[in-house]
Amino acid sequence: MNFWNDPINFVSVWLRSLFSGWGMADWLVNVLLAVMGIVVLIICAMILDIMLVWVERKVVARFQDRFGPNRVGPFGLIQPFADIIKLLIKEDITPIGADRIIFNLAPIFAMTAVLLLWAILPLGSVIYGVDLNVGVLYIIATGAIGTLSIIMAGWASNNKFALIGAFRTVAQMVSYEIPMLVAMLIPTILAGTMSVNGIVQAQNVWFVILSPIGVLIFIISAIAELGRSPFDLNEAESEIVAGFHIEYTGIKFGMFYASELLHTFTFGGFIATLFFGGWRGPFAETYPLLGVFYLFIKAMFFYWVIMWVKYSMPRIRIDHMLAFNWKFLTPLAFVLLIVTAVVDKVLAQTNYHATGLLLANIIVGWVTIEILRIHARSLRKKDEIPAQPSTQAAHH
Amino acid sequence: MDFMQIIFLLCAALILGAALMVVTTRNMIHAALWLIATLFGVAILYVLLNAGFLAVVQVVIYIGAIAILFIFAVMLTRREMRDQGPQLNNGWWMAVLISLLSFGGLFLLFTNWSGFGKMMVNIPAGTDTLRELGSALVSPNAFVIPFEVASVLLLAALIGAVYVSFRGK
Amino acid sequence: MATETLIWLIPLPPLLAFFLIILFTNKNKALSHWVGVGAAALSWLGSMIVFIRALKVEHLGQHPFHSAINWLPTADTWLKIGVLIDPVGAATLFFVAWTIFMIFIYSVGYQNYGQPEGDHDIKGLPPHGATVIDPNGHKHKVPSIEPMYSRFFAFLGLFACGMYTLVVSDNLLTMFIGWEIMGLCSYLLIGFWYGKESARNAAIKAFMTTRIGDVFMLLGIAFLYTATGTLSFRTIFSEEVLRALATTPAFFGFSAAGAIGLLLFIGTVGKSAQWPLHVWLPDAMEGPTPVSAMIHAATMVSAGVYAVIRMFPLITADFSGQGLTPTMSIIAFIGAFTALFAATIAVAQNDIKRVLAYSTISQLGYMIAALGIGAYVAGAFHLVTHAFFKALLFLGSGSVIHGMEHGVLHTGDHNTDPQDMFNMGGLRRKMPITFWTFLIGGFALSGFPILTAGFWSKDEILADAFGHGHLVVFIVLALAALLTAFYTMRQISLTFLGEPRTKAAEHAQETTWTMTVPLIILAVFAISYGWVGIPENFPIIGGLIPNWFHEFVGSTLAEIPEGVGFNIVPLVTSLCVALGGLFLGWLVYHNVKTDASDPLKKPLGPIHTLLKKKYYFDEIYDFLFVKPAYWIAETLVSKWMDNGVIDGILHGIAWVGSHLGTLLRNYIDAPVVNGFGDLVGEGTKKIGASMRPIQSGRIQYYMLTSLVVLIVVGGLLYYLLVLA
Amino acid sequence: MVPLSWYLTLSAALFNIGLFGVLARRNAVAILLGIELMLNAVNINLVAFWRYGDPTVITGQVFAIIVFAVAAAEVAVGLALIISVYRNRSTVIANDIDMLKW
Repeated sequence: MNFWNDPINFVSVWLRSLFSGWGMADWLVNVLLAVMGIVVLIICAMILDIMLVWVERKVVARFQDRFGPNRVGPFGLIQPFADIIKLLIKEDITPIGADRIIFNLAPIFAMTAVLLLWAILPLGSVIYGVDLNVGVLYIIATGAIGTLSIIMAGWASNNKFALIGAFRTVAQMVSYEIPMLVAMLIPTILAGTMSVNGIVQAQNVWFVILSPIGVLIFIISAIAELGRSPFDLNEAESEIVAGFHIEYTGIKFGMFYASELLHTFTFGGFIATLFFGGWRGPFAETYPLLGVFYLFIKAMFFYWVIMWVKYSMPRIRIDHMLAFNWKFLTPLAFVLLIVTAVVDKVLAQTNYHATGLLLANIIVGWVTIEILRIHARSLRKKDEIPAQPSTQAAHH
Repeated sequence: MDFMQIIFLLCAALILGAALMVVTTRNMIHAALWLIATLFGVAILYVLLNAGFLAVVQVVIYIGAIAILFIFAVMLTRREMRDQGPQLNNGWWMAVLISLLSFGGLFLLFTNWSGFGKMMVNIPAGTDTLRELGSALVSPNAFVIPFEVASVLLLAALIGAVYVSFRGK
Repeated sequence: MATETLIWLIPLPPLLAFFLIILFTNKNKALSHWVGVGAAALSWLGSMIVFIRALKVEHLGQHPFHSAINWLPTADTWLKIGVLIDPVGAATLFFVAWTIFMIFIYSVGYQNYGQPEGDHDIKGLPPHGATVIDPNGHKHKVPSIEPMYSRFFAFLGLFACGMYTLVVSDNLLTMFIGWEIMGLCSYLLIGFWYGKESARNAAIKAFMTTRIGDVFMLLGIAFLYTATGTLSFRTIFSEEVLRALATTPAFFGFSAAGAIGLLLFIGTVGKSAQWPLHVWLPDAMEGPTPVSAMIHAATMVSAGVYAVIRMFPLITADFSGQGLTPTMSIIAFIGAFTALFAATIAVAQNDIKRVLAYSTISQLGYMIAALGIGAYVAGAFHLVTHAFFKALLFLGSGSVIHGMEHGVLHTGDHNTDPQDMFNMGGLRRKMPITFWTFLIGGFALSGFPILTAGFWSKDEILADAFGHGHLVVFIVLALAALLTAFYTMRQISLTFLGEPRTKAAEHAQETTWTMTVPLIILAVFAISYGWVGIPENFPIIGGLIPNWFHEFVGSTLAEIPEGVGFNIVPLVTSLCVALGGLFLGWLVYHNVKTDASDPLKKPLGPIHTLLKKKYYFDEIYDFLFVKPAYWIAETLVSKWMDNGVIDGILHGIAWVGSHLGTLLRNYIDAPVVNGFGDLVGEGTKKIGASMRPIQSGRIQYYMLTSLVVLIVVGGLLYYLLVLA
Repeated sequence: MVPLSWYLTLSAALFNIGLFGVLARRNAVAILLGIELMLNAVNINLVAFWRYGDPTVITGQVFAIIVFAVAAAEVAVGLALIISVYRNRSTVIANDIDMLKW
């Protein structure tokens, strides 16, 4: 076996022989290798994160018909490093009355939550941290940690706006976890496993074709989970200044910022992995590094989609946000789950499996749209009823 | 003293320490956070026991839902940041006594039990415990009834909680 | 429709009318009387159909129309009720239907339908008239409509229902039911103007008096039922039952048949106002005139006689042909006596309706006497004829009174009694139709020879009485007939002949067609109905018309009674008494001047007063029964028995009880029971108070306690189970 | 390797710490925290017994999951109660919430 077919294993075998050659204990070698792998992965992620800052700024500039960073280095490529330096040398303020420990722990947790996700993200056929057999749940679990970080931040800042932001975040995340989980169960059902890599393996047909609506639900709830516009209520600048990270400065703020960007990208990656065949592509089996490339492309694409949504949609009201989740998204997700499960069972081992699922999704979608239309019509009717000014006056 | 034992001892220390902090710390938010720490430790224990699914579920449910709820409750039931005044009531020494007694009792019982010093057996190859768990939860001749009952219980709790804490318009 | 079904249906329409009017239409007078009259017409139509079909049947007596259904389950058999139309029933049905129908129509006019509401009429009093203003501004007082017009028709309907039930029923029970319904209705109708004291009393009197008879009748029915186990006529009248009844002795030498017959007959005495229970009938005149006609001519009193006719086979069960049985002789005696007795009273009455009332009594006496001597057909015949002409007379008198009232209202002097014959006179010119019809009725009543119905029926009775050699009865009845003719003529002449004696009489005027038409119709019957019963062997005209009635009605009995052979004596007698009586009456009363007292006063003297006072019967009864009854009720029962004895006992018991209670309370309840209860209560309270601190309401202490217990117990158990 | 005894001891200790919390803390929320600790101790036991017994019989994990469900329900209702009590009496001190006596 050569490097190109199985790079990680190749490297690990080499290192293992090296270390044991130095006369280390086995378990020590394992630990060392694990640590090295983690470190490498984290470093890659961080560097990518730094680049993401640039991407973000460029894209938003384009969306807003500007140039964006273009002074420092070619295309302003060096700009993010300048930003980081700036953040690092800023004064690190901890507000009086803040709960110091928690205040400092929060951004670390935020970053951790994102990095933990990378542990199960399969970059290539054989390139992944661990192949957890409960990967899908794991994603939610890390989301929980993200939530925790935000609420810690919000509470520890000893600041109203921060607290409100935290509350909002928690409400939002706890609610949107549900449709997200349900949406992730669809690929689980289709693939018959919860391990993310297994799901990728199973995607001879991209699951987006088998369950387009599932994809939509997942993307929407992912955006909410990330707390990006139109669901960026936790840092609604116009209402609660900056929400949970209002009191943060310097690198702590930077960590929140970075974690958000990386989180977004990661979720792009997961969208790609769960529904768009992950690292699969021509020759990805034989040359895993190609798979990494494919995944990067797809993830970038969805990162860009999320940005697109963010910069083209206004923020929605909190009650609307919750109502949208509880009254529309969750029921739809459950219906879709049930339909998918049934159809999948019925049509298993037939040639109509894919088409049947697609049809089922189309029908579900159509019905949903019909229901929404009827509802909207009735609402409009209610509004059209003319209000008598006299009674109005009487009321006021 | 092998690797497993070290890890076990570490997270046992984490668990017990955090738990002690939970029951003793003055600041309720800290208590909640310490609880989270404990739960993490327990999750790690699950992993050590090859119950990965439970570990993840532990994190999702306990940390992602329950602990968050606790923090909420603490925030909603306080006036200012710090909790001053004693957090233990007058009968705390009694409580200590009882706890120690019962611990002693339990330990006594354990020690007199034959299977106390039992060692871990290897999971036979080719048994996917996760798959088994899943099928056990939904197979009629296993635990489908308790499972459904639990779900109903959850629904009831949900409705009850909403009703209890609903502030009429 | 099958005849039986039809018969079933006959009593229904009036009943429905009753409920309809009472429940729904009573607000609307016109609708009410249409319902009433319509119902009467339906029943009339049904009756006529039944009658005609009955005529068509050969030997109706042997196979009458009869149908019965199970009604009450009695032990192992059923008490059947049903309908029966045999010849007698048919004949009765005929006149009942006609008279009732006529009376309904008549009532419309009599209760002043179409007149304005009275000025100050109130319910329960006769209408006092209303003032109308004619185009040229003159005020007129005109009769006003009866305030309780609808109610009147409702009651009439119920009454008619009762009568029809009685006639068509095939057993004593339903017959008795109809009988009682009529009793109730007569009470209601006599007391129709309950505002008047006299009306109230009359109603109560009638009810109580007839009640006496009814009780006995019920006894008779019970006796019959116990004796035979059935109440159905046909089974009772079967040979063997009758013989059995005739042979079984009852009491005082009566056979069972006789005893039952007697008891039933007493019921009749009450209903048909025979002496000594006649007193209610004259007072019953308090009711509106159609009611009088209804009760005294058409229905109730006839019902009494009808009952006797029905029971005739039973009464005569042990009648061998000569020598009356005790029952029959009693019946004959009472009948004859009543006939004479009532006639004598009638002579001295001035109230036009009272005269008729007493004449009714005496005529009923006639019938009863006839039946008593076994003259079955004659009795039935007289019943029918009498029904017609007496109805005619009552309605006529009603018409007269109406006319008089009109006059009274017109002149407006309210102290002239419109019913007193001495206030009338010369009405023949004012109200010709009434006059002629009344004349016909009167002549029929007094048995004007050949022409009128009354003659034939009376003559037959007399002939029977003479023929069977009951001379006493014959003479008495002859006397009664004489008196009848006399007071009838007196009435006619006082009312219609001579000159008007009062302003009211001068301004009296003919009544509306609704009243006169019935008069005319009834007058026709009053004349013609007699001709169906002319004996064949009557000189000259005998046999011109076959004696249909005799054949027809006679066929009801097992063996058709022989018509008595012709004898000149009774014929002459009846001729004499009738014509003589009429002549005398005319002679005495044909011109009585204004404010003249009764010409008979002087010659008779105290006797006249006696008669006028009706032999003081009311007073005697008042003294004998009413006063004692009051005394018993108030003094004996109420004051002595009730207040004295019973209350005394009760008070004693109460006294003892209360004292005993006090004793128990003070010496047992308070110290022992309460003490115990308080002890328990207080004890519980104390214990609770001492226990209270344990329940601190603090979960943690609870938990602590429970855990302590748990650990202790657990340790103990462990020690016992494992270590030991 | 780790013997079962360690797990049992650990869970017993955890359980009693939770018990202490339940008994001694004044704050009602803290009492609930203690209960959570006890539940976790129980879960540890369940899973340990599963693992050290026959791993192919999954009962222990199932029980653990059901305990999760119960815990979630208990927390939801308990906290709701506490919050509504706080609204009415503006206290969460367990000893002050003693309306339920005679």
